[in-house]
Amino acid sequence: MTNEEIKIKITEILPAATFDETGEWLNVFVEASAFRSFMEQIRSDKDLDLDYMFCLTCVDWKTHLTMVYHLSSTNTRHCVVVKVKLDRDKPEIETVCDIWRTAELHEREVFEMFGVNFLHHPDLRLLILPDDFIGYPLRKDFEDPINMIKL
Amino acid sequence: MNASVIIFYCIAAFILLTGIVAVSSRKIFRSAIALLFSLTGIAGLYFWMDVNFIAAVQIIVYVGGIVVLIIFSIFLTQKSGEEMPKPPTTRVVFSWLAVLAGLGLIYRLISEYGFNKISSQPFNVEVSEIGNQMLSTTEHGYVLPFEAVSMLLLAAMIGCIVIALKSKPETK
Amino acid sequence: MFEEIGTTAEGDLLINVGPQHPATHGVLHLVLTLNGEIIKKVEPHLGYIHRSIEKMCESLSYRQFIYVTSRMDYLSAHINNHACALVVEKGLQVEVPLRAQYIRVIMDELTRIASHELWWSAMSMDLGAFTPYFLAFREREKINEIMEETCGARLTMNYMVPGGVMAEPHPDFQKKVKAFVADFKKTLHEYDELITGNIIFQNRMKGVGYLSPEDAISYGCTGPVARASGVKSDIRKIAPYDVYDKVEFDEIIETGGDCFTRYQVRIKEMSQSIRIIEQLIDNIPDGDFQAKTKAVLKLPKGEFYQRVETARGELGVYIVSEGAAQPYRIKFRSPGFSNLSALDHMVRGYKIGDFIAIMGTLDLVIPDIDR
Amino acid sequence: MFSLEGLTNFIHEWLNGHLPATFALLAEFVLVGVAAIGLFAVLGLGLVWMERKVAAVIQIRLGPNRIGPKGIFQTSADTVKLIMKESLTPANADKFLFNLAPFVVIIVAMLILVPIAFAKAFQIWDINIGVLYVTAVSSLSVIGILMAGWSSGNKYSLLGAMRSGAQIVSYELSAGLSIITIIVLTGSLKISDIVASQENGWWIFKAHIPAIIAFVIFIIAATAETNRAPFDLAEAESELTAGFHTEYGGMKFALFFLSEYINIFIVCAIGATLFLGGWMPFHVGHWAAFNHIMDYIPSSIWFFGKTIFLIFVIMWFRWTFPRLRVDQLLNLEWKYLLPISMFNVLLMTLVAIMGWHF
Repeated sequence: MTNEEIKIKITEILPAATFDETGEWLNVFVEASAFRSFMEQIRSDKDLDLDYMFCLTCVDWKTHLTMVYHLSSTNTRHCVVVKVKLDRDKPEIETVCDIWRTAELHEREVFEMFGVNFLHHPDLRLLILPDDFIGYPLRKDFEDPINMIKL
Repeated sequence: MNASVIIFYCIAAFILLTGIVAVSSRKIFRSAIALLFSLTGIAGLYFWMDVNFIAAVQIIVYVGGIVVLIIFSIFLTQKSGEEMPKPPTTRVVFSWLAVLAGLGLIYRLISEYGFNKISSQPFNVEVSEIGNQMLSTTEHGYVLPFEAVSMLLLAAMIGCIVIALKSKPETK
Repeated sequence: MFEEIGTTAEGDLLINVGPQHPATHGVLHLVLTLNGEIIKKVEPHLGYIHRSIEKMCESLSYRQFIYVTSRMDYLSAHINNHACALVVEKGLQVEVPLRAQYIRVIMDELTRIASHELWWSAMSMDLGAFTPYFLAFREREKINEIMEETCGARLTMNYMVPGGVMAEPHPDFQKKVKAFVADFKKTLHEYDELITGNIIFQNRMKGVGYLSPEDAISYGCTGPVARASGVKSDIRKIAPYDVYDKVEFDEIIETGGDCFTRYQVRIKEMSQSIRIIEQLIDNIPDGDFQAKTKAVLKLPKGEFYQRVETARGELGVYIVSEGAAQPYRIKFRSPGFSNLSALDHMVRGYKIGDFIAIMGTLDLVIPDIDR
Repeated sequence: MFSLEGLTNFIHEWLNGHLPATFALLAEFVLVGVAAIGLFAVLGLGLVWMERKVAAVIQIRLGPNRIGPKGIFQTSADTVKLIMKESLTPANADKFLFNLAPFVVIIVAMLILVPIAFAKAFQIWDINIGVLYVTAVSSLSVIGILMAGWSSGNKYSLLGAMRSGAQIVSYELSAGLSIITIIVLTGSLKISDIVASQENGWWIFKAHIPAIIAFVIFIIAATAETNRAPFDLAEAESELTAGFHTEYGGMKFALFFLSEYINIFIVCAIGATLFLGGWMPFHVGHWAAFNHIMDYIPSSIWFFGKTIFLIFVIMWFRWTFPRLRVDQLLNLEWKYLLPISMFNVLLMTLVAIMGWHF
């Protein structure tokens, strides 16, 4: 599928979605409120067939957080990047780990590194950091005077 | 007192001591181990008496078989590491009474029996003799009890298999 | 963290495999819920060697950060570096000279063979066979020697730089690689004789740890794990980089989905790697080994993503650039992390011995998971 | 012909000539005890060194080669290291049983040594139930392992002990049955009788196929009973770290380690005695001259040669095969080895009754 076809398809599913085509793949911006049903629909859509999530991460833009989901189809090999802006003070988003199982560990990682709260995640605990750790290491304002390497 | 008697008293003391530990220990695993040593001591007594075959069978059946079975069932069912609760006082009193009654009874029997000295010839039975007796159909043959025990064991084995089969679908 | 020790409410045994355990090959901590010998659940506890490489990279320049990535999946250090070099080149739109591309691919494939050999030896040792360890290390040593001559290091090579490779390969490079290839073809046969055909080994592996194609995709499994379940996931075929589109090789796809299939996929991949090396080693073109780049690299504002196929699967490097000399945000999508997430699904209902076999065929490298 | 018979007789007579009977007996006890412990030490050191060298040859490396010529003192140095180590007892262990277990294991190993004929007329006690005694006492060694596993208070140890218990109890059956196949032929349990019955040929050659089947089963069962790879599930270090002896260190670990090697020696000695003629030289029916030449090799060399060959075979297994899974291990015993060996006993009985053996 070309980017144009994907755009048409996605606009059918969610008219409010906006696009950005500057990168390698098509970027889709979605509101957090519409996010969950949008993801369900693009997963189950026969033409889009985005069955493979190869990357899930978050970017801290200092004013807000952006969740980035890289999705791909194992049959037709087109890729779509879904981005969701989150409030930095109270980042909350629905989980997708029942749609793509790989998201479970990735979401836990994002949870502890960025403090994003994934609603309805079955087991949202610290995965990597020690249990008594305070702070979100991958946020831009995180400072650790002892362990951080600065050049 | 010669070496033989000293060895006898050593073995006897060992059996009694481990026996006491077996009934008095409050950790069930320790009891089982003490029971095991007690049974091994009895096998040692048989060796001392030169009835080697019985001694070996004692070890195979009781130590190798039954006690291992007991230990396994302890592993599988009991919380083997924890101390058991202290028994109630009435139970302690009555068990002491039972022990004393048993001691009195046995002491009476022994003193009445009055062991007569038998010849000091080494008591040596060929194993083949035992085998022949076991399967002989003559007046003093043991084939009937032997076969009856075999049937019992077979029934027990089949029972075990049936019990084991039942739990199979659960565990996948 | 250790309150799990003990038993669960249902009376199941909880045991900690790791952080120090012979079968995890590193500091991986897994909590197993056992009913007798049957595994009911596996829960990973990560982070024992987490160095936060992603955060570290945010303060390193585009030339520097590549060297940190050798320490992620240290068994395919070349391929990690390759991915980083490629993503920087993508951002700068640099054309890499053909000579460098050839050398890079040969190095990648040698690394893949070395990594698979280490996997083979370690997995055999997990299953209780000790001798394969030494057989595989004998061959791996030859690769390490080649690496050492050319890159100056044996494990964390740091040979790839944005725009090409760091230096000319050693004059003996071609000769040695060819000698190794000729040797290795015979040795691969020896491996099969020793382990693959062994009846105990086959009984341990066949039908164990089944992973269906749907699950493999859903759990994001890549590399040999996915390919053994019949999922096409080889990035070298899907999105060829450097000269992978010019060489002939097969993507090994098997449909068994069990441990033995995963084992076979890796063994066959080694011979495919040999095939790639054979096609390239005699035809390395003349020319520069490095494209001309500026002293200080600055990627334009934007997002760049590069996927490569490491020995363990798909490695993704995601860079968000604000136009500075350092990346604004960098994310490594490591194959081990996703493959690990399928572990719980795969081992349920199997025995401890099977768990070891499944762990072995997942081929986890802990720094790759923890980053 | 050189024989140890003269030596033992000389010591016996000298002691009885110079001391009263009780003290002579006591002195003999002490002598035998010291000899047995000495043999333990030598066997332990020698077999560990041998294992390392065998492993090295199989794995294309050199093995120990620094301490002494060909590294023969390496194991002694290791022993010194183990003795000097602090012996730890875990806090939540059952301290008494934890410390007792290694001694139980080693004492049991020592007890099995009793009826083994090391050379012609060189035996501690030619007990009339020789082989049965060995089977009986060897079943005690499982107790030591169960004790060690339970009292450590470690779940790996407990799992290892459970596995080991199930394994040893199961494999005792087929080991016993394969021993019985030879007893059927000899008609005696006495070790000296069994050896004497092989004067004109070893049973493995004389009794055709059933003896070979029994031998193979015996070797498999022996490997399993001594917890050796590919049946080393009790310690399976990639699964259970070190199984039942995870918590042991220093000399207590060394005792477990030693008893493993002593047990290997013992089962191989029994195997050599039953199937390969014990100390009996290699004789072929009517070749008088050949038999005469063979007689010139001392009987102790025959015995140790055969035993060490079997030990080598068991070591060869260890460094070649992957480990079985626990259910496969029990399947192998109960579904294959046990029925085969039961059938084999019947077959051997038939052979013995019909006189088909040589």
